[in-house]
Amino acid sequence: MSTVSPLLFLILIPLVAAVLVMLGGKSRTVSLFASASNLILLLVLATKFRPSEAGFQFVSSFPVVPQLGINFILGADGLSFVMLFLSTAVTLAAVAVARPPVENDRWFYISLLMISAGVIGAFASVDVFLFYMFHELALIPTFLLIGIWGSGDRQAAAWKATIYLATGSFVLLLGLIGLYLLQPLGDRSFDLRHIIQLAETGLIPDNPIVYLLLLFGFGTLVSLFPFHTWAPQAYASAPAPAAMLHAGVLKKFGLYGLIRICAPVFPESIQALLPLLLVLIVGNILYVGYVTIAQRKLDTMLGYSSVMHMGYIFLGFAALNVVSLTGASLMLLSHGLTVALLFALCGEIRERTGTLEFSELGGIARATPRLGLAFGFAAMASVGLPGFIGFASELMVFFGAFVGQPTEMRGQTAAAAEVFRFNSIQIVTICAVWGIVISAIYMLRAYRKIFMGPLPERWSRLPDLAGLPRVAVVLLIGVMLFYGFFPQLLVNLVTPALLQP
Amino acid sequence: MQLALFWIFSILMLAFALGVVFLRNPVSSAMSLVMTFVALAAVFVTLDAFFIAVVQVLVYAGAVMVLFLFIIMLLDLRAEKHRKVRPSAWLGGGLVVGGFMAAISQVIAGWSALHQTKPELSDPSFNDVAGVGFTLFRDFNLPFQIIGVLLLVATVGVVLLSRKELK
Amino acid sequence: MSTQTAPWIILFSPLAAAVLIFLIGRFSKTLSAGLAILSAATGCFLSWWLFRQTEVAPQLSLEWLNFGPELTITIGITLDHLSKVMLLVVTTISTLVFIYSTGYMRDEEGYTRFFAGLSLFLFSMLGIVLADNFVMMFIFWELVGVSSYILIGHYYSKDSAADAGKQAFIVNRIGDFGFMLGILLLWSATGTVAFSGLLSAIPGFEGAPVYLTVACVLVFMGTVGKSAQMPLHVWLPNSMEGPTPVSSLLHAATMVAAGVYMLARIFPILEVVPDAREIIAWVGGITCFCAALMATQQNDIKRILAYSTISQLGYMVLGIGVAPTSSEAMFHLFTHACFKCLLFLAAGSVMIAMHHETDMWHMGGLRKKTPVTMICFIAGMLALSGCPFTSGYFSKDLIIEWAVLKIPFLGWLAAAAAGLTAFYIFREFFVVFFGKARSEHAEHAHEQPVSMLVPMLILAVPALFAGLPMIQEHFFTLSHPDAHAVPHLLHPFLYAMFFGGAGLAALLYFKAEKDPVSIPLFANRLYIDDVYFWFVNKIQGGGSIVLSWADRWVVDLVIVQVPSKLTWACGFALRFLQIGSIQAYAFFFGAGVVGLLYIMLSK
Amino acid sequence: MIDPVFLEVSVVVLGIFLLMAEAFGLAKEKSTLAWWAIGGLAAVFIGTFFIGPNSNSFEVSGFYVVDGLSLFFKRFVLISTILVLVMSVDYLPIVQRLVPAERPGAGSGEFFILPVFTCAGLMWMVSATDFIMIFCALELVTISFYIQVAYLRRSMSSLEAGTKYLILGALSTGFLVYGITWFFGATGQTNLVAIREVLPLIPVANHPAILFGLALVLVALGFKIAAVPFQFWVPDVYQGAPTPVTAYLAVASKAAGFLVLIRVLEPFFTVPSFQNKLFLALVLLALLTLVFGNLAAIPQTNFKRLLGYSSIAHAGYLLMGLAAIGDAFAGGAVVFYLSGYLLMTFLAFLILVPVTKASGGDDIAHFNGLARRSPGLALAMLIAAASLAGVPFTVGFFGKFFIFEAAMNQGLYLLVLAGIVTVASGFYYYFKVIRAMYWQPAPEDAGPVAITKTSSVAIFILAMLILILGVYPQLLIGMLP
Amino acid sequence: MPTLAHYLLVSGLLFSLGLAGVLLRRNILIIFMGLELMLNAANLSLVAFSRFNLLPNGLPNYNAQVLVFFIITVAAAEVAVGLAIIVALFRAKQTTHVEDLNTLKF
Repeated sequence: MSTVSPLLFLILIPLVAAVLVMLGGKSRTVSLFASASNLILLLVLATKFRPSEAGFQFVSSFPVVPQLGINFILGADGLSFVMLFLSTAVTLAAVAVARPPVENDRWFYISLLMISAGVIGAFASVDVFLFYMFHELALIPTFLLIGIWGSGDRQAAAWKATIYLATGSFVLLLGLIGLYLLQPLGDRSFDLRHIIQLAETGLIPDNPIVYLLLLFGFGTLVSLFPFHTWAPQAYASAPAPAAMLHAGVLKKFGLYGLIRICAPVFPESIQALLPLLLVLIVGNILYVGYVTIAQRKLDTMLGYSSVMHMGYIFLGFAALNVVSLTGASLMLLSHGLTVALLFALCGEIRERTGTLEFSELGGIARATPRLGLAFGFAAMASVGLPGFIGFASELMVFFGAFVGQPTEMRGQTAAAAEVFRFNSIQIVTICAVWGIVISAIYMLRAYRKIFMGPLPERWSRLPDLAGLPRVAVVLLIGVMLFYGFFPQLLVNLVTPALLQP
Repeated sequence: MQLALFWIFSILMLAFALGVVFLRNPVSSAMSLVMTFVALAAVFVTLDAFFIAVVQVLVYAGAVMVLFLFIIMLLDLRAEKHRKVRPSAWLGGGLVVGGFMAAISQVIAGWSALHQTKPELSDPSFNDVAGVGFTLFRDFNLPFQIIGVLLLVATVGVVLLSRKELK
Repeated sequence: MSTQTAPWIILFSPLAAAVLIFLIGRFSKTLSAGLAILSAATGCFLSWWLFRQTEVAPQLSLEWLNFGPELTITIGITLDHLSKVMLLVVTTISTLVFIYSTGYMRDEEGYTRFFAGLSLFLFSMLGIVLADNFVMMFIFWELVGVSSYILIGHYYSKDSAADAGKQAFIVNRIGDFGFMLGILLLWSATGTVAFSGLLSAIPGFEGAPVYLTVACVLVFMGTVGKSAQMPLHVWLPNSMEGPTPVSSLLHAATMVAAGVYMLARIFPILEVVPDAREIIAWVGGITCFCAALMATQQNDIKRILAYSTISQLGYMVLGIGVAPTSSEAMFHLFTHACFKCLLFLAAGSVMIAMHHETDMWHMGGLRKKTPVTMICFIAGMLALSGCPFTSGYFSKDLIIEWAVLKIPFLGWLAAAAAGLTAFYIFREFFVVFFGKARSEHAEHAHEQPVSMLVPMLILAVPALFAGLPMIQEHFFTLSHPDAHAVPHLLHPFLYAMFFGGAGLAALLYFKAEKDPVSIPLFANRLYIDDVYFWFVNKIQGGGSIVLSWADRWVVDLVIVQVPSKLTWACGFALRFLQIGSIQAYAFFFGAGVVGLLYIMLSK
Repeated sequence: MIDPVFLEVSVVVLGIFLLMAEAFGLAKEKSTLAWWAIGGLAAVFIGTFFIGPNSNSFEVSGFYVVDGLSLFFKRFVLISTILVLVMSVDYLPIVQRLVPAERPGAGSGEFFILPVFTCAGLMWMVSATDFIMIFCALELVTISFYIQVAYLRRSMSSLEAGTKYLILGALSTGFLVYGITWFFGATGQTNLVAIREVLPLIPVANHPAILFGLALVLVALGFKIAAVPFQFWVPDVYQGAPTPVTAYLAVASKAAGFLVLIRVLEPFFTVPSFQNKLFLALVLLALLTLVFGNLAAIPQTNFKRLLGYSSIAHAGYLLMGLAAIGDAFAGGAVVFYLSGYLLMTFLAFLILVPVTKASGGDDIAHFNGLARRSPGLALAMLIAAASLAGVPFTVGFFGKFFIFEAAMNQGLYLLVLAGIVTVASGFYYYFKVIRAMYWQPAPEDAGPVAITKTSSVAIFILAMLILILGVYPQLLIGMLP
Repeated sequence: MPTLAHYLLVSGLLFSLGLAGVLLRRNILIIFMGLELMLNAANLSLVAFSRFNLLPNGLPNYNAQVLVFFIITVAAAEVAVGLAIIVALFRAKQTTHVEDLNTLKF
């Protein structure tokens, strides 16, 4: 336990890079080098990881506030590895895609690196408190990124998102304190392993209020309906790399937390408050889905669509069985990659045309075939086309959710078959399946409006996707396809973490 | 006898205090204040606190009041012109003061131990200057030093603050 | 070569071809076409070889997802008679169409993209055919959808093509919605998605008929979408925006038949739920008749064929609903694949001759300019219209016979549709090939290259003769209804219908200059498209705009704006306490003192 | 080993020495006085680490206590004073401009000397355990602050602030004295140690009188720590006073006030009949302070005034910790919060001074484009604002966390709930500064902000401390008494 | 004989009058006088308490009287400083009215 976890370097590399940039290093080179070496380091670690063994590996612990059981514990199990992979991959892609701004590019890259360090730290933390702290590291960089280098109504969006997220995470903090105080006096800790162990032995009372605090705290961060209004605006205004990192990785924090903390500790509360959650999920999927259809700009549409897709993950969480939780976990990855890709391409389009209004665009696939192809891949991945990881995870969520929570799993569906009455979670699953139609509608419409149709003269000389951004895009598509073909690789990694954290 | 003296001086004191608060001319207020202090010194005497009574007259009526009057003269303050009386201020002030008085009376009224008369001193001839002095210099040495520093600071401050602006 | 590896080669060689074309196709047109044809031909050859094998080794399956007994999804192969026949149909026709395409597409843009798309399609279609479980079928089902999307939208710079592709995908998705739910229902009842597992589990479920009926009807929704049954048929005519080989292969011969194939695949389950089958039969029957009605008033040569396809698919679905086995529907699928593919190829040939003119009223008199094409068209036409002793005659009549026996109304409706079929196809024939040339292009039309004619001529053979009993028995084991049970009037009626329809068409359209008949109801496709258009634009579009507005002005207002503005306003108001006046401060101070005293002193 | 009493004595001697030096013109440059003062205070600070264990040889045991807490706060006060002096050096040009002087530099030397006396007063205050001692030390501090606030006599706002502070301060003194009187009347004691002993023995009939006295003392200390509704002087005085004095008021005076409050209230928390009332009063005060401080700060546009409101807001959090004093960790939480508050507030003020000098005002708008003018300064301000708002990895976050942990443990759900609104507001108004620095363009032809070396060193150290303690708070917790 | 309650009542009245002076008057000097009255009221109570609650040795508690002594001293210092500020203010603004001091607000 006393040895230093190699995961620490994952966090330190971006931080050190940020400091180097601050001290005058070449910002783009340093950032690229740091994020690439981070990804490589992670892959090396992955080869050392033993998926067959349950529990966290590469653990190191260092007391921060021992009186309150706060420790700097790093460690990773399969699920965290998946998330770390997502973080490092998307970071690399984001840095590769980023166009250095004319002014102050130093701070731009520092902000990106800080967000990266934050998310990596969050996913590598075994201590819940640290997990929370690392997430917040992204708050100010996001504020700066959107506010300085954003587009459109960027200042309002940055304000709203920042205050919203800060408030949400404060509620979350109260929830975590609540979780801490629920533990028996004298044996309190923020160590996730400790918490789950206590929960398993029944020493943590299943308190619905704390669960609600956590749900709404995490939920706000994940844009759970109706606390979602910050997201579309922020993502629409954010510069592409920021949107990639935020929508792709940072936002997953909340659901990761729910799966990690709430699922094992508050099963009864989740069960008891299921109707509430289900209503919100329907709001996320159907309501936000239809709102997405009405959007007339690519960036807001993508923002809303990323809100909508969160509904599936929540559904996977709500069903609380291994299949659905695995599906939800995989969807964290798949949605992260997809949305990062989409925002990257969205940024590329904005870079070229200066507009994202559907009414002004059209037919640009003829001028930029590679961009068109890449967006086609991204759109298809987003609508859950088989072959992409998104499909596999959606499928798992649907299957998992349809049988409902484990307690009622087999026996009750058989009984349901006799009398044929859907239970609530099944009805919501049906809504969710309808969501795949909705997402097809808006995604294809966007593709149709932007890339298909006759090419106006003024867009006829757009440059095609090239250079580093192209490499990044290919990388993301490749990863999505690879895991789409072999999802079991991820399932093998994730399921042990869900079964026995 | 004592009761009579008490009432006489108390009422005098309160009356002059009223004058301080309600007289329009600052000089009159200041004069009333002197009288209040003197009356208070007399009340102190009824409490056998001779030393304090003397200090009261010397410091307050002597020094402080001179200062006040001096400043009033220096600034050449006149009686307040008939500025409009603000009913809201009077109402608010009245309410606060009334509330405060109500609170005090409630405490006093509910505290039976207060209705005893003055206990006899074991040694009526005890020199209270000595009492105060001993206490001050033996027990309260440290606060006394602090008060010394305080006066030093005040002196420096007054010097600083009353420096004349050179035009 | 073993029966174990052959299916995998068949399945994955098109994918390999697609990937290769995608990666290196841009270097050479010939290379891309060659790769595609090679993969299809390999599949074709192996399919025939497999068909000849009587002994089939147990098939391998790859684990795709594994959660233990709860849920295991594999990528595996079903190799039974059904899939073997379907393999034959798919690979053979694909090979022919691929060859045809080299000619058809020779001057078109996106040549390599086209062949990559075709190969991807072939891969997906073969996946459906070979799938051994529902999820795998769904996976390829979706992939077929996306390849169809890519191919319909081949001319993506054209608005109509772009819209058609989008519509096809979305309508298919609606069908898939039901399909997915059906799969979920079946799985949650039985715990398996494998066809074999389902078949063994279903008999134990006879106690829950409603549940199973709902599940089957939901699964059938997949068919409704993919096989363009009413009311989700609207995409198929629009999909004619794609290049003609695509229409021929995907939207006539194979892909749209996937729905029927899927029903055939789960036929043993359907047998347990008669209610579901009845619903299926009704949907098929109505589709078959209505689509035929719509076809009678179309002017686009490909659209007529498209409605015809819908109508014929209706027959197949009806067949699933009424026939005692799935073979009857599959038989019609088989014959239809041949003749409809042929008809489309011929139409494509005409179009090339006409420089992509598709309005048949701009054609005319082509019999002299494109004689081979006309011969092929005639072969297909006869088979489609059910001319006695052609393939269509055998397969269609069989379904109608069963329908009349099971659900007489639908049977007679289908029989009437047969008459309409004869009418509309002869109408097209006469207008295109007879009369005077009605446009510049028609006068200068010319015959097509060999690469296009040969596949057509090859297809003409099965189109005419595949139905003959001595041939059909190699492929199908058909069950014929008891001859006495069938109403005696039926066969004469059917002959009458054929000759009546054909005769009426000859009467009206032989040498007609313009359409002498005008029935707006049919010409406007029973206004179903308009209803959809209205629904999508007004109801869904309007609704979503209202929701979007609500999101901005209600949800955001309630959750964000009001609290934040309220907080701000409170702050703004509170700071006015800080009024700057000492006396006010002293007053507040005093009030605070009194308040605190009140708290402290109250009992 | 040093007798603790000598700590204050040496500070006073230092002050007198400086007065003499000023009077006899020993220091050519006025800032030399500041360096001497800083040096002397630093020496005293070092001296605090050599306090003998039982060195109450002086006859002061009843008034004066040297425990861990008071020692910690003596250091706290010394550091604050040193920082104030560092800031004052930077501020000197403004002082010299705004103080009437017959010859150049006259009248500005005392600007460095008065804080030394204030420091002595504060050091006495944190050791005081007798009401009389508290009164004397408090008055020393208050009177020296009257002078310092009104120091800039050419500036109307400084005078106005001085007058407001004078009147309201004297008013609170009046209440304090009257409160002490009633305490004395009801218990016969002025000594807190003695009061703690006799409190359980006092007849119930005396309780209203004690509560009356307690309430008035609470009022007077509430005035010092800026608790609503006794906070009204704060924004005005903060805005009008010279910036170093504002910082001094905001940190040291408040911290000492809190410590005295803790000492005064401590005996009453042990007696149930007082505890409930006191608890109610504290919760209400905390609630009002939290809500008022945070909400009223939202529309502010002047940074100094904003810091005034922020000081009220932080008092709210601290009161919340005080209300949760039953929690084992709450006392530590309050002290930790205060220490963090020292770091971040001084950091903000240290940056404010050069920015004010460079841009000619202390509105938030004067920070516009600071990130482009002086990125380092802007980063430091960013850290300060983040810490004040309570963003993780800063000391401010841990402070808030400890307070809320204690509050939730004690079931103060009302306050916790209010905390959601107030924390959100906090983010809003602190981020306004970040916005100005990073989003807004700098005014035309604005160069880098000039800053003295010492200030920049102090800024660097404070920013680093904020971050280090934000990562590893144990460093400070280990030092807590 | 007057009881302790008498003294305290008078002291309370004096305090309230001082408070009223602070709250009601607008001349800073008069306000200051009101503050002095409040301090004096405290002194009166202190002396009364010290006289009525004798120590076990039968003498008044001189601690209280020492406090009175301190209060008087502090008050004097406060008055000195306060009046200096007021003079400075008057010189700058030619007013001693609180209403004229309202540039710092909101």
